Amino acid sequence: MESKENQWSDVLVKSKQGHLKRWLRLLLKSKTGTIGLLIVLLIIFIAIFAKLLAPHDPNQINAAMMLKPPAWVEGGDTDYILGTDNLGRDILSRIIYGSQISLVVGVASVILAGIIGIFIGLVSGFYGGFLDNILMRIVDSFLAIPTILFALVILTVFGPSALTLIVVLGVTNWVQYARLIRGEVLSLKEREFVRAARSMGVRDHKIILKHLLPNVISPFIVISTLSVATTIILEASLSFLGLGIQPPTISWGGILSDGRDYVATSWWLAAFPGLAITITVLGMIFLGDWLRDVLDPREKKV
Amino acid sequence: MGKYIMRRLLQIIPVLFIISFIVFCLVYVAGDPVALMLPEDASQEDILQLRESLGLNEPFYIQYFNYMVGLAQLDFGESFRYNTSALPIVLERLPATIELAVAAMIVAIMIAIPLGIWSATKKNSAIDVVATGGAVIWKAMPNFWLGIMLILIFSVMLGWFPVSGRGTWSHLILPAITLGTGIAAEMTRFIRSSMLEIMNQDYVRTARSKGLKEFFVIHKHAFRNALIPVVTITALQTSTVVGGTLITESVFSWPGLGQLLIQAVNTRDMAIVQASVFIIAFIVIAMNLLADILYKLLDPRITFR
Amino acid sequence: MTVILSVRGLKKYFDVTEGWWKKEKQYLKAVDHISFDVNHGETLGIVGESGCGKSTTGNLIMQLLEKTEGEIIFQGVDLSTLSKQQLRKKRAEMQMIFQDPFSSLNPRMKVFDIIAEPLLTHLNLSSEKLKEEVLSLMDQVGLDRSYIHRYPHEFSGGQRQRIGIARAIALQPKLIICDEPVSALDVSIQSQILNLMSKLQKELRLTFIFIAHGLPAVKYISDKIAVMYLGKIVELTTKEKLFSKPLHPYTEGLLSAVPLPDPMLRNKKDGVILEGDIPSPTNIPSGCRFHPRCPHAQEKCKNEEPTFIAHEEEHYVACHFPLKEGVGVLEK
Amino acid sequence: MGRESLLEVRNLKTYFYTEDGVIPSVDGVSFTIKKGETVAVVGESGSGKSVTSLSIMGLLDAAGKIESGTIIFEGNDITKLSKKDRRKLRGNEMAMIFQEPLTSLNPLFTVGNQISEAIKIHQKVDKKEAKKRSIEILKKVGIARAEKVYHSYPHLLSGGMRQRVMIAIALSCNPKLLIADEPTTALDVTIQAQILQLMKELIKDKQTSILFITHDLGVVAEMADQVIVMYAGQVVEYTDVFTLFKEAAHPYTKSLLASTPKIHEQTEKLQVIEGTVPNPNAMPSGCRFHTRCPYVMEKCMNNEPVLTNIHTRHQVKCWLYEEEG
Repeated sequence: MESKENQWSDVLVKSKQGHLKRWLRLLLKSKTGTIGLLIVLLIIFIAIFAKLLAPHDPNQINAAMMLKPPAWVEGGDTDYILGTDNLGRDILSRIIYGSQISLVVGVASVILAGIIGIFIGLVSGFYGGFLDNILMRIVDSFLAIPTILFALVILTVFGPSALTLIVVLGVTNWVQYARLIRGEVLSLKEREFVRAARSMGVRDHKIILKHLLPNVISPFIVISTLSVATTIILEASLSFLGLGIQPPTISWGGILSDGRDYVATSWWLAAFPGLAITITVLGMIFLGDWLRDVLDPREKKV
Repeated sequence: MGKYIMRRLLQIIPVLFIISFIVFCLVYVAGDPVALMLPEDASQEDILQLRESLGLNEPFYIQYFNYMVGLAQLDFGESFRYNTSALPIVLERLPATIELAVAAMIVAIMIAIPLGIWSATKKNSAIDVVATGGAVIWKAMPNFWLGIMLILIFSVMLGWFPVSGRGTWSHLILPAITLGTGIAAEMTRFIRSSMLEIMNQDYVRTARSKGLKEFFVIHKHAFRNALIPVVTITALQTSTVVGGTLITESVFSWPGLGQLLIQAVNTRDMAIVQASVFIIAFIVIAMNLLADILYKLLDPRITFR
Repeated sequence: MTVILSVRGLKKYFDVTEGWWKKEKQYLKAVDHISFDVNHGETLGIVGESGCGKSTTGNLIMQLLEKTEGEIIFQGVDLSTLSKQQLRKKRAEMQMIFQDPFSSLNPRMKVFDIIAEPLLTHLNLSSEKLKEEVLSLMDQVGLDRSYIHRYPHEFSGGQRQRIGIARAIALQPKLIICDEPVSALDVSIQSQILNLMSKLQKELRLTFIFIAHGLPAVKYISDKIAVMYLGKIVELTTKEKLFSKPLHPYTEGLLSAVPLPDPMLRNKKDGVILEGDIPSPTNIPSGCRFHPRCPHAQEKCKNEEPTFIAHEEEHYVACHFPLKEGVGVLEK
Repeated sequence: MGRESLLEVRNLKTYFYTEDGVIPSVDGVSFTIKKGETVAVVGESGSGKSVTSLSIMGLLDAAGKIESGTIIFEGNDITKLSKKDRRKLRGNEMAMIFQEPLTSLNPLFTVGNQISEAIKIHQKVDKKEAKKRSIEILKKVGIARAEKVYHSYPHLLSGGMRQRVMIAIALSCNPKLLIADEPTTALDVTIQAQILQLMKELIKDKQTSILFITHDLGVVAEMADQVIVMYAGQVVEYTDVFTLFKEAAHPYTKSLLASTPKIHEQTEKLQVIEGTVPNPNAMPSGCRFHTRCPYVMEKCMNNEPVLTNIHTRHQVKCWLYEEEG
């Protein structure tokens, strides 16, 4: 009987009581969770203080310093630790600056998708019926088109820019939130506390705000963390295809795309931005997995 | 069973409608293809004439109607780049994409199933740590970057496989591994967690209480049950796999739908874009339907309703 | 004694027709034409096994489900005639206590917010008055005042059920529907909750409808008991009559099936063990729906549905051949 | 009572190693089951009654470990057996039925497959023979259409039928010990009566011993020869069923009996046991029941009483009886 109460996150509740220590203890218990959080914090730090951290101007072209290998490779220059690209720009500085756009696009589009998805999921799940039917057919339609394809088409139409990218990724991602939240609402609706509220005569909007919304927040946080990770990859992929962030704005996908032609001779151009993406995404996944373990002992997969 | 499939097919109709509407809106907003279709020094008169003949001066709903009539006849318009109907061009590229996708799925399944079962049954063992760790790292790697690195190592440095193109088996290996291992990462994680969940079920305990050998407990009682969600998820991965081929094709210059599509996007050849989106959506929907039917066939508890 | 709730000919059919183009609809007849009255201040127990429709009945009375047919008259008003607004007001007069103490409280709300919710919904109290009210409710159900800012997961099942009870009595309702309120609790906790409920009933002059599958608890708390089988009430009478001289063969079988906590009575029980399974409510037997399991079934029972009538004073039964020598369990 | 003993559990301690620390679910439990005897273990949730049974079956999950103690089955300490030998006992010499008939059968295999599986392993017979025996045993557990049920999937059967199938599986190899973990709790009362009746009939002529785990005192009175009352991982009272219901000695047992509503008596007010079952990772010191005990004394708070004989075959773990013993 006791195990039954392990529904979504009794832990989050406790933290509200100021049990920060409990969170910290839970975090330290998980090695991957700690690593994940540290990576994510580090990337945020780098993005914020890019100006101070970058050793060079990332866009400064230096013909004398073209295609320098990393410092530890023969012919490398300690001034350019990770080497330079075909225009002599410092790869390290470019990667440091690239973190900004990755994070901004990743986080902003997930917030956008979350807002649309939560709203539609709540309404669809709570009211059901015809409205639900229509909304779910729309969700089906979006799911039938691969995200990257959909993003490609929209970017073609509206032209690539950071803002369109955010909107595009937000609009293509809302369906997964809508589905998740709707599913949660459907099961919450059958829980007795929601029936209790209805039997008391609590109004619909209060039920949604007080009983449903707070209970879908934890699954939302988990999936959002993982979603920022996949969105960062998606953004890089689009930039790699030349349809994402346009120069002179620096993005990891863009650096990779530039470096692709030089793979045969200068591997570091493509290798390091990819590594940066991998590490960032890894941190997000670790953090997300940990949050899922802590918030949802049922190990639900979305 | 027949009725169930019929009902599901009926459900697909509104979905196709919505997709067509979304695509139409995008094309409508994308605006005038005329500028791209005519030479730069074309006269104002030529432009007007072309617009008239393409029906671009009609109001939104008439255009939508015309477009739907075209769709009903599988007419996605003419590609101005190839000066021919778009559908045959798309269909011509399809086999290459399917070849890649199928090869990748085979790679994924061959890796994910044994790894997923092993790591679940030997939780926290060395195998588990390696498998789950590998899966997370693979999931974190951008697929196109993995492709590039594989080219760097196996084509450029070792010279084992061709850098790009399609034709022989050795052309297929790197792209299939790139895409397949990417899918395998997600699949391994999924199989592991569904195995873990099923190992805690009452009927697994019943099987043990009968004195069954652990091998049968795992492979007969647990895995058969875990297979149900796995099959479903695999079929539902179609969308991801197709999305993945777009990028993998671009990395390996694989002459499939993805390549065609990216060219079309860059040249704003909307007829090709539309046709590709439709074909892909259709494949995804068909696979999802297949997943549903498989799910119901595998699980005797579910009756066709 | 005044009647507070009358149920007349209440039906709830769920449509379970498979496929679209079948002309013949299939129904799950969860509740199939039941009628009863509840007097002010008394407890009506509703017992029955799974699929008998007892919980559906509770939800119908609470207007959590829409009825298919029939009337629910509460304090002289047919609830289906009320507007949404009027119904919301009426809800203050009837409340519910739920089965699962773990799912009946919102895990994100503190004890204070849970108990205050009905007050906030229906009354306009100042914050001090509200807090005072919540604290006195906590006293009434035996919850320590210091728990007011705790979350539900910090409590045991019994304590949670107390919170649920405090929430239910907050608006001083006339009628409380208790849907299996003790089934999920340990034996030693069950008795605490049952005692609390009968104490509150006396203090607040509450009327209870106590829905449960466990006969011992129902017997302890009820004045009258309705026995349900496959959507129908088969017998309705006072608890003394029901347990000493049941008229319906199903009631007799149900009573004799309960294992008595006294090993001396082990082989002395002369009741019958009912054969067979409970049929599915989607596929209800013809005639008397109990006839396939009834040891006394005759030809008439297979074809003709018995009516629910008063066999004696205050003793209603739906059976063609009510038992003359029904075997009860109550010691005289 | 000169019967041979089949199972002797001596000072069994089973602990669970969880992320929140070590939980002593079973803490020093001893009892004996004789051949043909039915022993009921009664207790509330968290009393350790299910864990005791899983320890005997060797079905503890990865977190659970038998810390110390011995389980002697037919003269051998089975805690010392290899995994393989342990497995050979399971389903053959000792079998188990579980609480949830709905989830205890594998949904993907037919009933026949799941019964004959056990027969095939332990009795080394071919498929045909296994099928024949399976259908026989299905008939024996009161399934009329045995042939049809043999070929059907579990989800098509009612809860009562599934529990009959579980009993059939458990009894398919004529085990010497049958462990029944709340076998009727999930069933409707009229179905429960059928299943209890069936179990009594099935063991009547075979010398099968039963370890019957339940929280329902009615079921105990109906089924048991001996009764073990467990509280917070320990045995607090151990005697025969008649003595228990007539002269229960431990305050916990007494209150439990008094707080159970009875349908065959007029009850005005139920006695209650105040407080709640203690949390297993914060057990009270001394006697574990002292926090809820109406007779609590100074001594109870810090010193743990031992299980002592107050009469022949009537053991109680309580300071109230210590001097007399």
